[in-house]
Amino acid sequence: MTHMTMIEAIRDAHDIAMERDERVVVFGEDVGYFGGVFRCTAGLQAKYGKTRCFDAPISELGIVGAAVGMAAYGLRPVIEIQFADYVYPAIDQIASEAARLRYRSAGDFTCPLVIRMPTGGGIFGGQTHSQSPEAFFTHVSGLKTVMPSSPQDAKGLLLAAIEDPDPVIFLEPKRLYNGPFDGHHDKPIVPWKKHDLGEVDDGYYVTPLGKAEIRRQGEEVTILSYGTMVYVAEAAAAEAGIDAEIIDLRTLLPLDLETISESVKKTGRCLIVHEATKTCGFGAELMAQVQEACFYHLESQIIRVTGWDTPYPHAQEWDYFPGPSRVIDALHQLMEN
Amino acid sequence: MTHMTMIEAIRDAHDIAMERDERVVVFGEDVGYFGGVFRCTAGLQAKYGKTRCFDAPISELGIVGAAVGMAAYGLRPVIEIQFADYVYPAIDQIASEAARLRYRSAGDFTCPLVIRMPTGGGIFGGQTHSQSPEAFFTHVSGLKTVMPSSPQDAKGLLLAAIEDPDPVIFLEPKRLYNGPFDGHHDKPIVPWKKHDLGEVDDGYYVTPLGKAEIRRQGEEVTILSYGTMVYVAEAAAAEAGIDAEIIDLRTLLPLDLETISESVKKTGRCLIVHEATKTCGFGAELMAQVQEACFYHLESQIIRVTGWDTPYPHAQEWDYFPGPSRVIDALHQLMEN
Amino acid sequence: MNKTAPLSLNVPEPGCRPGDEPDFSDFEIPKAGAVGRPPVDVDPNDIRDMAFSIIRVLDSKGEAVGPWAGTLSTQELIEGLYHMITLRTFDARMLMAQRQGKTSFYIQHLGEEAISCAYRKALQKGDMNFPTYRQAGLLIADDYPMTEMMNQIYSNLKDPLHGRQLPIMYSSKEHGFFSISGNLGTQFMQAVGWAMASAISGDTRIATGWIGDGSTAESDFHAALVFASTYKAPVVLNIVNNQWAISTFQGIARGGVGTFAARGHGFGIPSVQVDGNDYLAVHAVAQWAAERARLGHGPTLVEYVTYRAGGHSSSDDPSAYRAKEENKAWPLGDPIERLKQHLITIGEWSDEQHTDAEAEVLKRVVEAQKEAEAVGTLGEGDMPSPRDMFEGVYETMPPHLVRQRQEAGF
Amino acid sequence: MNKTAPLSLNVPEPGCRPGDEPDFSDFEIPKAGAVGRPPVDVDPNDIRDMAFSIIRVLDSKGEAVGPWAGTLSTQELIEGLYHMITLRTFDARMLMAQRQGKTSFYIQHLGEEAISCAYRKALQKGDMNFPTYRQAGLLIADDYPMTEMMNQIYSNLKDPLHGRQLPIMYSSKEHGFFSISGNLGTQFMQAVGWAMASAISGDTRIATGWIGDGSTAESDFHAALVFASTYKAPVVLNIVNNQWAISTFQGIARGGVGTFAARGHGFGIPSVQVDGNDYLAVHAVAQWAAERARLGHGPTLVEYVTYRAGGHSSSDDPSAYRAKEENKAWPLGDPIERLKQHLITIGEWSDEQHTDAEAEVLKRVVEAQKEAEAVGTLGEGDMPSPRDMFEGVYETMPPHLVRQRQEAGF
Ligand SMILES: Cc1ncc(C[n+]2csc(CCOP(=O)(O)OP(=O)(O)O)c2C)c(N)n1
Ligand SMILES: Cc1ncc(C[n+]2csc(CCOP(=O)(O)OP(=O)(O)O)c2C)c(N)n1
Ligand SMILES: [Mg+2]
Ligand SMILES: [Mg+2]
Repeated sequence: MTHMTMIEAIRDAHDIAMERDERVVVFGEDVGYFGGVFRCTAGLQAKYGKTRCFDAPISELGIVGAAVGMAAYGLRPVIEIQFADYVYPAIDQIASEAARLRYRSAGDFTCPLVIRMPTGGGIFGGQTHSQSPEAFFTHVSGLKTVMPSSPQDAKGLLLAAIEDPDPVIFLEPKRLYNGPFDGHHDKPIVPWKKHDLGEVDDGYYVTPLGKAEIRRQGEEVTILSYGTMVYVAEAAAAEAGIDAEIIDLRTLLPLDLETISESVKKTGRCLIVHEATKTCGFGAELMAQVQEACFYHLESQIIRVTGWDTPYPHAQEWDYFPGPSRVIDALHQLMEN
Repeated sequence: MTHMTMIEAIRDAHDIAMERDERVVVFGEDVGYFGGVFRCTAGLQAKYGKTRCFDAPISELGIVGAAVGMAAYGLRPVIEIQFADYVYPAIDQIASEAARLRYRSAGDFTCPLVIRMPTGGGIFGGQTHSQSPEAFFTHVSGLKTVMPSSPQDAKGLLLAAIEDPDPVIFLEPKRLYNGPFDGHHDKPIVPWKKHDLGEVDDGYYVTPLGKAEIRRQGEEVTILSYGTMVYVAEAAAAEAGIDAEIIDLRTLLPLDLETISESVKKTGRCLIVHEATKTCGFGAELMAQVQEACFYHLESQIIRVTGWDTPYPHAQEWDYFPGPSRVIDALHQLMEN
Repeated sequence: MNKTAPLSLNVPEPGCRPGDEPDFSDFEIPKAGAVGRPPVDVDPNDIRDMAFSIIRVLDSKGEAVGPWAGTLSTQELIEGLYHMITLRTFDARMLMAQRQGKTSFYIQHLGEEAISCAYRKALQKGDMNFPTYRQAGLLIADDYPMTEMMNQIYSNLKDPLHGRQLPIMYSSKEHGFFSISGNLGTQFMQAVGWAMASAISGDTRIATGWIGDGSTAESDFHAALVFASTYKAPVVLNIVNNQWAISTFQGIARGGVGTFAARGHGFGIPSVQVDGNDYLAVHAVAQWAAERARLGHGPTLVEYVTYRAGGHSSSDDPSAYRAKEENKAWPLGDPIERLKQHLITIGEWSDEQHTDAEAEVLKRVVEAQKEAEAVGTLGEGDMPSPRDMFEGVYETMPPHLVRQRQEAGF
Repeated sequence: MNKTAPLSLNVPEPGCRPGDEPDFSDFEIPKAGAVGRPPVDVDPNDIRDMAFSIIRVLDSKGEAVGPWAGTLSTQELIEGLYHMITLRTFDARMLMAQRQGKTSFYIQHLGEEAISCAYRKALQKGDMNFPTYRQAGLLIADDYPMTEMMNQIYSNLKDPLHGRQLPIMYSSKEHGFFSISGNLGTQFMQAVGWAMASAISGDTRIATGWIGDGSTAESDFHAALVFASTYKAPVVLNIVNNQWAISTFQGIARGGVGTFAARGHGFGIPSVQVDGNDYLAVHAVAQWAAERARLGHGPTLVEYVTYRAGGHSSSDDPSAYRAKEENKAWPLGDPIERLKQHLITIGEWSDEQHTDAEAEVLKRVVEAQKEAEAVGTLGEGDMPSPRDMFEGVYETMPPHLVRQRQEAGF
């Protein structure tokens, strides 16, 4: 076990994957010599050479399109979109191409690739460095969508994603890169290096896709969350003094409905927390599935705490960000019903 | 009143808008001389000249990007994406630019434009001529999303969309272009010209955005639907002999929650029907909002009948398309609960 | 501040519309044999003119002339003629089948047969094409079974794509034919990615991207040129300029430059135009470009000048937007006629042999068709199972799809 | 089938990395005055070389020479010098304010001041720029109030953008400055759309698109060239090549062609390179290109050759990826120094005057800063209301946002 930041854990996963499998190639904007603006690929070019880790032109379309061709060839591209906010130019190559290649060719060609991207706000990044676009991906049949919340999971899930035979969207909650953030923006964070959850298994291991993790056992209410919001949920439940069962989804699609519905059936109450805008966010789908699976066990209506339906503002960051106080209010509301 | 197909009604709306307001310009792939592959813009170039209705290069990005610039200038572009399946190359210009221009410039620049696109399946178009991408748009703050189900609404909603000060996504259920389709693909359709609903008011009128229409009053269950699925729902309810209240949403965003919740509170039951894939489809949001607004009135869980979570297949079209028999089953299931 | 005259928008128009007299008189056609054949490691700056001229081998007398002649034996030319006749016959039968309701959709190659048929012969086994919907000659010329193609078109039980894809959206890795996408342009960039992968892997295989004149306006075209130029990818980038993009003439995509090939100049990519209706010229240029890629000289941009003699697809009636006679006025002629004429000119073919060949091909196509129809046509006979609709979205079916499949009752 | 050697991937590298000696010796710099000045209705084919040369006016002695000299009076040059000093001073103060935690983010122009400052002077009132984040000189040179810019940077109560946007993402319709997008490239295409709208409307106003060297790889760049070429839009398309895109040197975007300007050749668009550190050259070329647009001759593609002397943004430390000394080795010098030198050479300026000007400018910048800071800095003092966060998503707030605003308690 080694203490690592989430950045180091991601880098370690790349390193191990490149070492084990020479089909793994890594590219994207600034990922080569410099090692990425968040340094997640630092050192890889020096170690594996320029043809396995290199800078790409600023064309998200080109980066994903090249990766689709490479994956069809037989390589295992792992590519970085510099911020999730910049994935839109590549949506066609992702949704129409990567996601459907296996299906439309009846398996003649496949598309094992991983598209990594830093996601979410809380860093005063304004509307173009803060978005959480997961719902765009979870609506596309043929994609898997993953978001880790700890260095250990980041490494294990990334290794699993790289080995997956299908395209995986790998969303990295950038607010967690250096340490857990519980939404109390006025307090300093504990860096991963000094945090229990900063301990990462050495060497190769995988954290399987499609499996949620129960971060806290509880009886009164189930909180469904992922990424940064897991810590916000933990803090809020603790402060509210409510015995919440907190589930970190880890993989949004395929969703671990079993773990979710077992919990909701037990608690009878469900709160969903995410950072993305509300309307048609992933929380809507969670609400629908919980309702479909647990309707007769629900003692209260399900509540969503999410980002507001506005672009991500700059100055009003903490009014936008769904922090502990909104989660606490929702928990109280749920318990009163 | 004149009998019109939906195509003619859309063309008429263009004609009236161009006549009334010289800021209205129309362009897109094949929309100029030829008048569009579905002929929705036929005759406009001849009448208004090449600089107000013209062919565009095959670049959805360019078409929307040009329209954003034109709208910022002060024109009112109405553009066609040849099939909704081909909108993805333009998603960045839509979601990052058109949708956020007013907000990010604090009203210094605005973006009144209409993006029309034929949507939905049922025409053996395979995976690239059949998609229903509405949930991509309804997740984006700053867009309005509209889908008419009759010639009268198509004309009135399009005129309202063109006058709207903000960007509007105008989805045209292509299976309804020539007549209503209730999912009984083995029976011939009644063309609009011979159908009561084919009657369209002459001249200028608007059908306001944000207002649903109750297509059928009923007491037992509320069916929420839009586009082609309205007719499927009608047929299914009639065949099942269930007294359904059928709501045609017409505008998905802003959603007419008032009409919806009034109805669900009355019936206590709710069925949602759409053609798009299920996971993170617009039905999830409807389910969430109905649950949020009517939880204590629900006598049964809400059910979604949707397209499956696969790309739209060719040969298996009628197994994919959510036809009357699936809706009937769902209605029975709802009534049994 | 001087007041200037009001601005106005330039909207290019084709030379003729329905009712007009077709007129190609300002379409300059260089003499066959006139364009030089540079070495494969040529500096792109030295062959700038080649984007504005047209490489042609067959002259008006049917003679093969100039430095690009001679890449094929008589035997190979006769084989090529057979391929083109086969493609044309196949198209005619399938278009008819579509009209008869045996399938939903069809796209033919009328007038463009030389391009994909000759191109395929310049490739090696293992090379990969990223085609559009108008290069079925790549399969025909590689002896892909016609029955398989028809099974796909009919979406029957033996359709290799299990009924999932629109007719003619073939896929065959074995035959170096990447799964066709309905979304224009996307495959052009992927071809570059595949080629980069080959280079990364120290392989010797090359890729070919295909795109239509209209689709060069798409973003993928640009991305492909950027990546191909930067990484010197072993790829041939083919633009098939058949003058039309559905109802839109090529001038709308091309804008204020003479040719599509010229787009390569902004990227330092050697760029040439070739007579797409000249089987010999297409083959010679293809061989040159493929050799460039294989020897590590990087990408080549090739524009094939041709004419879409038929409708865009089975859903299209071109008489609504272009003069019917335009087809006949097209100055580069018909690729089959021209190769036939050449073979006759050099004394290796005759009208009788041609008639016999047509009959022989028709027989083979009809046989393949019977075989495919015995399995089924769209909605008739043996069809892929609806159950299959849920397969192959992922390698392993995730729980939500299993649930949906069960709900669907399969 | 010959077995060929294994392929390999070409990955371009910059001339120097940290630890290397900067070396620009293979960067050919044409003599000032050497490039001709064609008429504005020139045939693009006749000026192909201009994409591979560099238009320069100021020579090494500070003399203004050649056919592009003489577009500005001494008075205007002094004004221009003031603008550049102002921009540099503004940048230094705001970068410091960012370091002091008064705002979250800043982007400076160090070394690139001439481009936006001189360009603005070639435009007319009503023309519209579609800038990137590195053209604040367009505002400075148009006398947009610095306090307003700072209010935006500080996201305070008087921020014209209500705190919604990242610092420096200004917007001013009145000053012909389109709202900056954080998404690279998008505005390049929009500029063409705006220009088309002007032409459609029979207006006389023109648009200018701005893009960085790295961002030319984006799809919007291609779309902009396609549309500008086809519709002959009255637009100037400006590429600011400052050699770097964050840590990525320009060769990754440029690939195998010598210049970015050359990209225009594939579109029949007149394309020129200009010394971006030469205020006089920038102005002269801008005026020429703007005149072309205004007189209906359509688009021009201009590449400004310059060097990003500072970090990419306040979040960037360039010493991690390029040699620190590269900045000093940059052969085109510093734009302020060069204009100063010119004015001294022609006897219109002195070192003392320059020092005074710097002090005067600093005073004005500091005053503006005080005024802005009296309102507030990020998170301190008077801030935009959180309530405002819900406004302006649509013209009229729809019911769901009203509900959300109420839920938020504002
Ligand atoms: C992204 C996208 N936009 C639009 C279409 C609709 N479409 C299909 S074919 C076609 C014309 C293509 O013309 P061209 O590239 O010249 O190829 P050709 O059909 O002439 O071979 C269009 C617009 C599409 N399939 N994909
Ligand atoms: C679509 C998109 N992709 C990536 C980024 C991240 N990014 C911001 S600036 C930048 C480099 C831009 O370089 P260049 O175009 O040369 O402009 P410069 O910063 O040198 O002025 C990158 C990659 C972005 N903002 N938008
Ligand atoms: Mg074409
Ligand atoms: Mg740059």
